This record gives sequence, structure tokens and C-alpha cells, in this order.
Amino acid sequence: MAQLTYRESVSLAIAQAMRKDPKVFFIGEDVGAAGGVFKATVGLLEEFGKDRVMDAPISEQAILGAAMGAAMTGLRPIAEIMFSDFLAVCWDIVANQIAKTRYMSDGQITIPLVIRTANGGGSKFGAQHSQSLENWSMMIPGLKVVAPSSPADVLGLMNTAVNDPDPVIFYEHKSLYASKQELDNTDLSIPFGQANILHEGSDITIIGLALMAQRSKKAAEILKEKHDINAKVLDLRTLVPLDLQTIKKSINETGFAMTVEENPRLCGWGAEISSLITEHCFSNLKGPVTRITTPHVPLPSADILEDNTIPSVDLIVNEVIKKIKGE
Amino acid sequence: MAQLTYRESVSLAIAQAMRKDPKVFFIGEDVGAAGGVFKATVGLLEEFGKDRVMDAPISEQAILGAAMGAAMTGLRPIAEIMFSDFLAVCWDIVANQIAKTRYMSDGQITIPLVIRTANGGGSKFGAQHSQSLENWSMMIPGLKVVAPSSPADVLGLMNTAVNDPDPVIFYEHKSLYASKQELDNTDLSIPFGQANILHEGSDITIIGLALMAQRSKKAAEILKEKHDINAKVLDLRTLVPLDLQTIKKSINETGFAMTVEENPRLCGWGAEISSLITEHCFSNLKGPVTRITTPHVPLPSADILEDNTIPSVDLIVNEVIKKIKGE
Amino acid sequence: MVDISNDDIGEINRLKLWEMMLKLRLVEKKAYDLFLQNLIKGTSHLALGQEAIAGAFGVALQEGDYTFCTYRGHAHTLARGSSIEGVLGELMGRQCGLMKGKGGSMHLTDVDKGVMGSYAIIGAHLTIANGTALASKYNKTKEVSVCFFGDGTTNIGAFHEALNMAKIWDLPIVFVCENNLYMEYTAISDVTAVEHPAADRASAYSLEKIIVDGNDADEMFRTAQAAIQKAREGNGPSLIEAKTYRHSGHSRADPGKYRPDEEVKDWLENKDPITNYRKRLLDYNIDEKVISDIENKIKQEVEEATEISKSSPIPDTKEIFTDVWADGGYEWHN
Amino acid sequence: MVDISNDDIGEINRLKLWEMMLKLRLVEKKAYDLFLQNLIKGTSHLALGQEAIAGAFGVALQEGDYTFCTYRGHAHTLARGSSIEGVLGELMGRQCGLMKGKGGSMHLTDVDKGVMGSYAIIGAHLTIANGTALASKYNKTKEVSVCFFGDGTTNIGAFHEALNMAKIWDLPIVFVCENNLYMEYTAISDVTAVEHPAADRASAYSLEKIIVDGNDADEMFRTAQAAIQKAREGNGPSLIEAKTYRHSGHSRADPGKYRPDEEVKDWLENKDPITNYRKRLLDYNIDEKVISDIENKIKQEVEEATEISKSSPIPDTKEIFTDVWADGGYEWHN
Ligand SMILES: Cc1ncc(C[n+]2csc(CCOP(=O)(O)OP(=O)(O)O)c2C)c(N)n1
Ligand SMILES: Cc1ncc(C[n+]2csc(CCOP(=O)(O)OP(=O)(O)O)c2C)c(N)n1
Ligand SMILES: [Mg+2]
Ligand SMILES: [Mg+2]
Repeated sequence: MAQLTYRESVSLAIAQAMRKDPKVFFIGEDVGAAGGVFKATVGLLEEFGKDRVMDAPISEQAILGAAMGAAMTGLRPIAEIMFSDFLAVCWDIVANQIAKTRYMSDGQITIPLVIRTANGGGSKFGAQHSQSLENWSMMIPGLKVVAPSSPADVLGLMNTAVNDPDPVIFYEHKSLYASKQELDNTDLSIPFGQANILHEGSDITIIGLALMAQRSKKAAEILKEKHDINAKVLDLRTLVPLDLQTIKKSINETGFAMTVEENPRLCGWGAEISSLITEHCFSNLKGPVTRITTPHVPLPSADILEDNTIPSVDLIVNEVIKKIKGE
Repeated sequence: MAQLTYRESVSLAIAQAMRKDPKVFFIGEDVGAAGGVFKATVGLLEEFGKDRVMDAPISEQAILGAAMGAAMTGLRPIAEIMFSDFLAVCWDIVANQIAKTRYMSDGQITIPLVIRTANGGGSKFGAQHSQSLENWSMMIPGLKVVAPSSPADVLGLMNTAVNDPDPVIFYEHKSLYASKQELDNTDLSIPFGQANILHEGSDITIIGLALMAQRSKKAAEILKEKHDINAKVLDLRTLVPLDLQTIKKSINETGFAMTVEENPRLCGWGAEISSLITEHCFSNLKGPVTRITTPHVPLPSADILEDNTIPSVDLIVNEVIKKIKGE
Repeated sequence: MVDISNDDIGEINRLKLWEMMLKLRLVEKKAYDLFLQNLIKGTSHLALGQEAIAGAFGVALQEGDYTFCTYRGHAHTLARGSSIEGVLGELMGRQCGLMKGKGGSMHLTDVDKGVMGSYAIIGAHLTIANGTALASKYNKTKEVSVCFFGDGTTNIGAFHEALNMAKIWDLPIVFVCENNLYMEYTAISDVTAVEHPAADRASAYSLEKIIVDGNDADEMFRTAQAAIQKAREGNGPSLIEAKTYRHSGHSRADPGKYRPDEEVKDWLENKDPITNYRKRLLDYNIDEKVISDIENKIKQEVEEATEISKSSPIPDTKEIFTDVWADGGYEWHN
Repeated sequence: MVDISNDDIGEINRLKLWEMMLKLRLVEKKAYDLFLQNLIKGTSHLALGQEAIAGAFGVALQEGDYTFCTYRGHAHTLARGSSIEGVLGELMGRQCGLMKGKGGSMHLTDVDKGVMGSYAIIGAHLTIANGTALASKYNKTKEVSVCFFGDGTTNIGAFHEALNMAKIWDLPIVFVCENNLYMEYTAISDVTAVEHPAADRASAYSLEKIIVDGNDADEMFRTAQAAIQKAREGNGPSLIEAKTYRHSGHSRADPGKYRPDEEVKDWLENKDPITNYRKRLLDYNIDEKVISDIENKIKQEVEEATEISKSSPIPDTKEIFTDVWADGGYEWHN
């Protein structure tokens, strides 16, 4: 029985994968000697040495290009992009090369590659180091998209990611790195496309991801305790593949749906889920799907500003009450 | 009275802007001497000379960076990214720099910049030269997003784009370059955020953009002639700002909504519109919003494959019939 | 008659080079014909005039080595031994195409032959090629990776990142810049801060400056062999700038009018790699009949392959939905 | 005593450099204190030890010139004359901050002073700085653009694209690489194919190789002046590599333990730009009292500004919704 932080789970998950499979190696900036800027890769260099834990120059295109090429030969690289915002500097490699090459080659090329990256706000880092970019990957055919909300999910989903034959973008939430969990087994495996029920309830279904899943869970606890509302909370865990069955089933039961996402408003994953729910559950819906999102602004830096921009537990509670009890 | 192609409208619109305002200049790859790979900038170098029509190296980041910096001083650059797919190689400049700098600087910096780019499929160019990427820009706060469907709209919207104080991504559709229109005035101005009604009807509202707006219009004509269905077709023309009023008004009248987009399925602009319609018009909806999209695959190259991937007029017709008449 | 007393290349390799270049030339010409017959849709970028480069590497490389090329990659693909009908079929979007029409002319891929893809967005494949080279180093195997690209590509960021990484990790890779003097329609000298877009930047990565006449198959072969050997022996990357010229326009739609007539004429009449190599073979005392037998053989091969690809069916539309994922399908939800 | 008979810098400029460096030093130290007091949230990247570079350019530049810096840009912003409370207030997220807390420490911007922004994603601002330089050329005005960045930045693609473009268009710009030997925690020599990450690449853009002791304010000032003059006179860009060292860790969270103790000690004790410059001023016969009067003045300025910024209110949450667009608002629909 060990207490693990989310950040420790990352390094443990990578270490476990590297112990099991000599084909797995790890590449990134400042990841080795220093253990990563979020200290999420501490100990890897010491255990696996420079050949398998590679400190790279500030060359995100070259990092992902090399990881892709290596994966094409059957190796299983894990590449770090320090902040998800930096995906923008290597977006061609991600969206045009890694995602499309299998299809364009008619299946001749397989790319078993994991890109892990620190995502999301809450650290007062400003607009270029705080974005929630799961939707950037979700919109590109050929990418699998993972965003764990707990240490156990980090372990179980990283295990699956490393063993998956397709490219996976693994979004770790910066504001969850310090979160802890008691685990009696760390060798976990969680299949992709399986939402996790964080809270049971029959009045409404709240659908979240990563930090927003945890906040939705807290909101559900408050709603239950103080407002006698029973909210079911689904943590999607992976956007691609998507657990549409669980979503449909739950909405058909509760009749009310709410998505809670950290993405800015336009074209976030919540829009996709909302459109799916409307398409598949229309006759069972008691009202429109509500989308809670970050407003459509770049993220401000000052604490009071950032705190009031990203959806909070209070906001979720209030929106649920409005929805259930009528405005 | 002149007959103009869409491609001629592009060069004419740029020329008109450059004649009116010495602050406007144009930069891109192979745009000057050769008049652009789509021949959409023919004659500009001859008229305005090398100082205002700049042939750049294959350096998309440097091109957009230079355009952004120049715009910060009050100039009004128009920059070409040859294919919208190449936005990926300069996505940091677009999404992290151009879009966010005004906000981060608390309004000190203004970026009156137009990025025009050839977008969309239909040319059998394969997965890296055929994408429909309006949603990439729509999801980034700070960018305005334009996608004209006719020569007149190219003229009117480019005029507005060049005079707009904010950064505008101007998506020209490759498959429309050859399309023609009779125009008796070319000095047009069309405000952003004003959808165009391409076809009147009261049975269903079809919402399209660029090539998909034109196909929706053709579908509406067929539906009227052959199937006695009256479809209203809205050409959004700009995704940001969005003409939500017109959308709402129309859906509230027709009760049925369909979006037709060329984006692959996940997180396309249609998802956003669908979620908005559900949110704002729920009680007037007679059924779920239908989304027609390209399936969630990279675009194949062979003609039979590409033609069967991008939404066709027939597909729209059939989906509307299914929807109205029940399956 | 030329003195060949000290010849390092030898007749066998020379005939291989001859056969290889001819094949590349004739297939590209056939591709042009098929395009004129409207049998090739989309775009296509011919390497007519640049055959000595892909050809020399094709002869110098071993099975198992990796090559990466651009949209202008028909020749480079054929040079690794891919079938002519696989290439032409792909250009025509037929089932016999290397990727059954899913990739198209700009993305020719034939992993069995070491053709690790053709890349249509400038720059990316230089970084990806580092990856197969890294894998060889990681696995302690001896494959060499070769990455072909154009002069225009030297001005994009990925070029810089890839070269630096290749050098610091001493990867077994050869970067080959085919300097044909133009990007699409713009002269490379108009947009580049140095005279030799690749070679003058070698020192920025502590690499040797290598410039070679890319239209001289022998010189290309020697340069290719040396760089491949260096990489194979674990002595790190090379950057080669091969001077050449494309005979036709940038792509199918381009008549190439931005190039001075004299320049075009000079390269076509005086510097054609194939015309000149034929002369050299004769100078080297190789029997005219041997030479023309090869010509006839290749011509026939190309004609036969053309017929095969023309009669190959178009792909089934269900191909649209295959191979997004390794499970063969495209589903994104359960 | 030093021979100053032939002095090209002069007492006035020397005292300006002294005052400037002190200001940068003391504000950075104050920022560190405020961080320890938990008054600065988020991150912050101090330029302690690198003051001579920003300082020399601050003195050498004219009003109207444009500067671009990185997340490590407090010093560079102050060097253009931005107010101390504007900088500290921004770090603390107060209304008196340069951007009222909307940008934060990594994005200091003060357009009135020519501070065209601080950029937190490596590489981008080199290309953007070309843009203001291009505007000066386009408008035939005489401003010079200066772009500061670190050694680690020389390995990203945008560096390469920006340098090439600056040269081919002969833009009035000065690129200043502050080589402090480390990217975040990784020694630059571990990940760079050349010894001098910027200077050894100058030739790749037909630029002169310039290496300067970035901790010698006089040398920095001379080098800055020369490059600025060159740009102002229409003679194109320069790339300067200034050798320096940061005294503290990469950012607030970093104790900098990856650096050898001796190395740190040597730079702090023997190569500190401010300690050494104070000695030089005395060597140059400048009155100790003049020197310490400036010290006292700056100390007081910093204390006063600190109080102002501490007592400045936090911003109103309605700021969240302003200035996405030039109309002041954030609406994306009608
Ligand atoms: C990032 C990017 N920018 C622009 C293009 C459009 N483009 C295709 S080929 C080409 C010219 C490339 O020139 P060069 O590298 O010299 O190769 P060549 O075509 O001469 O073989 C350009 C600009 C592209 N494919 N990718
Ligand atoms: C594209 C990108 N990659 C990585 C980072 C993370 N990062 C921030 S600062 C830094 C080190 C930069 O080193 P250098 O250029 O030498 O500047 P210094 O911090 O030493 O001033 C890194 C890797 C980033 N901000 N942007
Ligand atoms: Mg070329
Ligand atoms: Mg540094």
C-alpha cells in the first residue's frame, strides 16, 4: 500500500514500461539529469541511463520527428513536450505526419508513440503556458487522446498508451501533479474508451475530464450534501476512443447533461459531446445540454483573474442547480 | 459588368486594398513573380513592385512572424500560407503569438493582419494538402475566421478583413477558385458576422460554409425541384464573429437544423453550431441537429476515394429527405 | 578514350547506374504521358533531370537501409526497387498502387523496400529520418538512413533542428540536398542568405562542406558511398549538396516560365545526366550493344508495367475507412 | 589607475551604465524577496548576473527603437525605461502592473517605451522582431529592432528562419544571444553541435561572427553601439553572442543544482558584472561618492516603487473579458 502523487505516478508508469520492454525509451527537454520541470520524470536517467533517457535540445520538431521515425521501426518511444502549449511549434509533426502516415501508407507504417505533455491552467503561468488543448488532438483523425485525472489513471492509462500500436497524446494536468492517492497495486492497466464513474446520481449527468472531472466530483458531493441533487459524474479519461455507450446510457437515464471543460468556448470537446448527446439521446433529453467552459479568452495570469476564468466547483454547483431547479 | 472568377477576385481584392492604403503589403511564397501557385495573386508584383509584394523563402514561421511584427507597428500586412495544411508549421505564431498578444498586452498591441490560405479538398492532393481547417482557428480566442463561398464574398470580406483591426484568417477554398460570378461593382464591403441566405425555405435550415455552402445550395435546389422540400440555406461566411442571431431565428422558424462541414467529424465547427442551436433553440427543435461531416479520417488521394469522402450534394439531399420524411 | 586504369567504380556498378537512371527517366516520362492522357489526377512532381542523385543512392544503398523523400519522390522510390506498376498505379489511383491510391503521388511508401514514405510538407521528413537512424543506433544495428530534400527546404526551421540533432547524437544518416536552383518558382538565390544553401550551413552543425555535381552519376556514386560508409561505421551524419536541375516545371501545372531560356537550354543540352553518362560509358569502352540492350529492356519493362497499372481496377470505396488505426479500422467511439 | 586618455565611452555613459545595471540588479533582488513573501504567484525568471547585456542596450538604444525579450525579461523591460512599479506590479498581479496582471511576468509589454512584448515560447519572437524591423524599412524610418534570447534558443527552427530572413532583406535588427551556458537545466554544450551556439552559426546567414564578454558592460556597450549603428544606417542585421551566466536558477522553483559549485562560485565571485564595474569606475578615477549616491538613489527608487506596487489593488475580474478584440471586448457572436 503506497501513497502516490500524480507526478510520481508518471515516472513510475514510465519506469514500469521501460522495465518490461527494452523497446521503450524516453526523450524530452530537461527530462533526464533534472527529472523534468514538473519533477515527473525523477529517477529515470539514474535507472535507465543516457541511452534510454535522452535530454534533447530545444527542438520540439526534431524531438517528435525522431520519436516518430523510431516508432516506425517498431521501437516504442515516449516523448515529452514540456507544456502542451508547445505542441504548436511541432504541430505539423503531430497533426500532419504522426497522425496521417499510417493511413497514407495504407497501413504499411505503424506508429506506436506516446507524447506526454503538461496541460491546463491553475498555475498563474499566463496565456502561453496554461492552455487546455485536448481538443487540438481530438480533432485530428489518427490520434488517440488521453487525459487522466488521478494517480491510478495515470498508471493504468500510461500502461495502455505505451502498449497501444497507435500514436497517443497523453495530457497530464499541471494542477493535478501534487494530488495523491493510496494504491496497493501500481501495475495497473485501464483500457482506452472506458469512462470512469466518479460519482453516482440519477438527476443529471456531468461529463468532465482531468481537473474538470475532479471538480465535477467535488461539485456533485456538495450538490448531494447541501442541495439534495444527485449528480452522476463521468470522467471520460480518453476522448479518442470515446466511451459513447456509457455517455448515452447515462443521459438516457438522467435526462439532463452537462459538460465541464477547461477549453475555451469554441470547438472544445464539450461541443462534440453535446452534439453527440443531442444526436443520440434527443428524445430522452429533458432540456438542452449545458456546456461549462472557460470563456473564449486567452488565459490571464494574475491569480484573481485566472481563478475566475477557469470553471470552478462553485460554478458547476450553481449551473447544476439552475438547470435542475429551473432559473 | 464583369465576370470574375473566385481566384481573380482574390487578386483584385488585394489590389484594391493596396491601392487605397499604402500601409497594406503582401508577403508569401512564390506569390510575386509567379502570381501564386493557384494564380490568385497574378499581377500584384507588376502593379505594386517588390517592396509591397514580397517573395519569401520557405519559412512560414518567419513569414507570419514578420507580418505580425509589422502589423504591431500599424502596417496592414496580408500574408499567404500557400495551403492551409501548412498552418501547422507556423501554428505557434498563429495560435500563441498572433491570437494572444493583444490580450496579454492589455490592449497595448493591436495586430491588423490578414492571413489568407488555400483550404479544403477536391483536388486529389492527398491528406497533407487538402484539409479543411477552419475549426483550427475557430477554437483559438483572438482570431477572426472567414471563409467566402463566392467571388463577391471574396471581394467584400477581404475588404473588411484588411480594414479590421484584429487578426483574420481568410480561408479560400481550392475547389472554388475556378467558380465565376457576374458583378457590376467590385468595390464591395461585407460586414463580418453576417450569414448569407443562399436559398429560402421553411422546412429545414441547412448551415454551410465555403464549398459546403455552395453544395448545400445545390442540394436545396434539387430538394425543391424533385422532392418538394423547402430548405433554407445559410452560408455563415464568418465563423468568428458568428451570426448567432440569424441561426437562431431560422431554426426557430424551421425547427430542423443541419450543419454541413468539410472538417473531419470530431470538433468541427458543426459541433459548436449544433451545441449552440441545442442550447438556444431547444424548445423549438423538432428533432436533433444533424451534422454532415467528412468522416473522421485523413483525406485519401485517389479520385474515387476523395470524391466519396467529402460530403456531396447527393449526400446532403439524402440526409435532408431522411430527416424530414423520417427514416 | 578515357584512362580507366585506376577505376574505383567498375563496369558492373556503371551499368547498374545506367540502368537505374534510365528507369527513373522513362518512368517519369511515362508519368507525364499518363497525365496528358488525364489518367493521373491530382498533382505530380517529376524529377526529370535529377536522376543521377536518386540513382546513385539507389545503387549504393543496401537492403534494409531507410530512405525518405519528398513529393518529388517517384524516382527515389523506384531507385530502392519498388515496382513500376506500384508507382504508376499509385499516381493513377489504382488498386495496384503502392498504397492503393490512399496516399497519392506525393506520399509514395514501400516499407519492404526501405522507402519509409514521401513527405509533402517541407522540412518534416528530415526530423523523421533522424528517428530511423536513432533506432539503428539504439538497436546497435547497421542500417543507414538517407533523407532527400530540395534547396528550398534549407530555409525552414525543421532543417536546422534536424541537422543539429543528427550531429549531437552522431546518427547514421545522410542528408542529401538536391539543389535544382529553384523552390517552386522562386530562385533559391533570391531567398537564401548564402550561396550554397546546404553546404554553406554545414559548419553550423560541425559538418564537412560537401558539394557535388549531382548530374555526374559517377561523382554522385562516390559521394554517396563515402557518406553511407561513414554512417554505417558509426562516424555520424553527412550533409551533401548536389547541384542539379529539373527539366520540367515544379509540378504538373507549371510550365516553368520563370527560368531563363538559356539556363534551361544549357542544362538540358549540355548537362543532362543520362546523355552524358551514355557518352562516358562509350568512352569507358563499354559495348554500345550492352548499353542499348539495357535501354530496350527498361523500355519494355516500363511499357508492361504501364499496361498492368492501366488495367488495374480503381480501389473499393470501403478503403476510405481502413487503416486509420492499427486495428485496421477508423472508429473513434464504442 | 587605468589609462583613459583615449576613452571612447566617457564618464556620462559609464554612469548611465552603472545606474542601469544597479537598477536591474536591485529590482530582480526585490522580485526574489517578494516571491519569498508569496506576493508573486506563478513563475518568474530572474536575469541576475546578466545585467550588463540588457543594461548596455538600454543605454545605447534611442527612443522609438523596438526591443523584444523573453520570459527572462524584467531587466530588458526596465532597461528601456519602464517603471519599476509597472514591472513589480505585473509580477504581483496588481492593477499598477504594465498589463494589469493580464500578461504576467513572462509577457511584460510597454509599447510606449518600445518594449514590444516578452515572449514565453522559445523562438517565436525572433521572427516577430523581424516584423518591426521590416516596418522600419518599409516606412523608410530609422528605428532599430533588438531581439534578446538565450543560448538554448539557437537550436529551435524559428531561429534559423528568422536569421535567414533578416539577412536576405537586410533588416535593421540586432539579434542578441545571451549565452548563459544553460537552457533550463541542461548544459548548452550537451545539445548543440557547435561550441558557440550563435556565433558559430553566423556564417550560415552570411553574418559576421561576434562574441563578446557579456559581463563587461563597456565591451557590451561598444558592441551594442556598433551593431545598432550598422542597422540604423541601413547596413543590415547583426548576430551577437554575449557570454554570461545567471546567478540564480532557471526559474523561481529551481535551485540550480545541476551546475558545478566551482563554476557558480567563479562566476559569482570573479565575474559579476556589477562588482567588476564598480571597481572599474574607481580605476577610472570616478569619485566613490558619485558611485554610491547613485546606489542610494536606486535603492530608494526601488523601495518606493515596491511600496506603490504592494499597495496597488488587485485587478477587477471584469478585466478577464476585455481586449481580446480591438473593440475592447471578447464577444464572438452577435
Ligand atoms: C511547409 C511548406 N511550405 C510550402 C510548401 C509548398 N511547396 C511545395 S514544394 C515547394 C518548393 C520546394 O523547393 P525545394 O526544397 O527546392 O524542392 P524542389 O521542389 O525543388 O525539389 C514549396 C514551397 C510545402 N509543401 N510545405
Ligand atoms: C518551444 C519551447 N520549448 C521549451 C520551452 C521551455 N523552456 C523555457 S525556458 C527554456 C530554456 C531556454 O534556454 P535559453 O534560450 O538558453 O534561455 P535562458 O533561460 O537561459 O535565458 C526552455 C526549454 C519553451 N518555453 N518553449
Ligand atoms: Mg529546388
Ligand atoms: Mg541559456
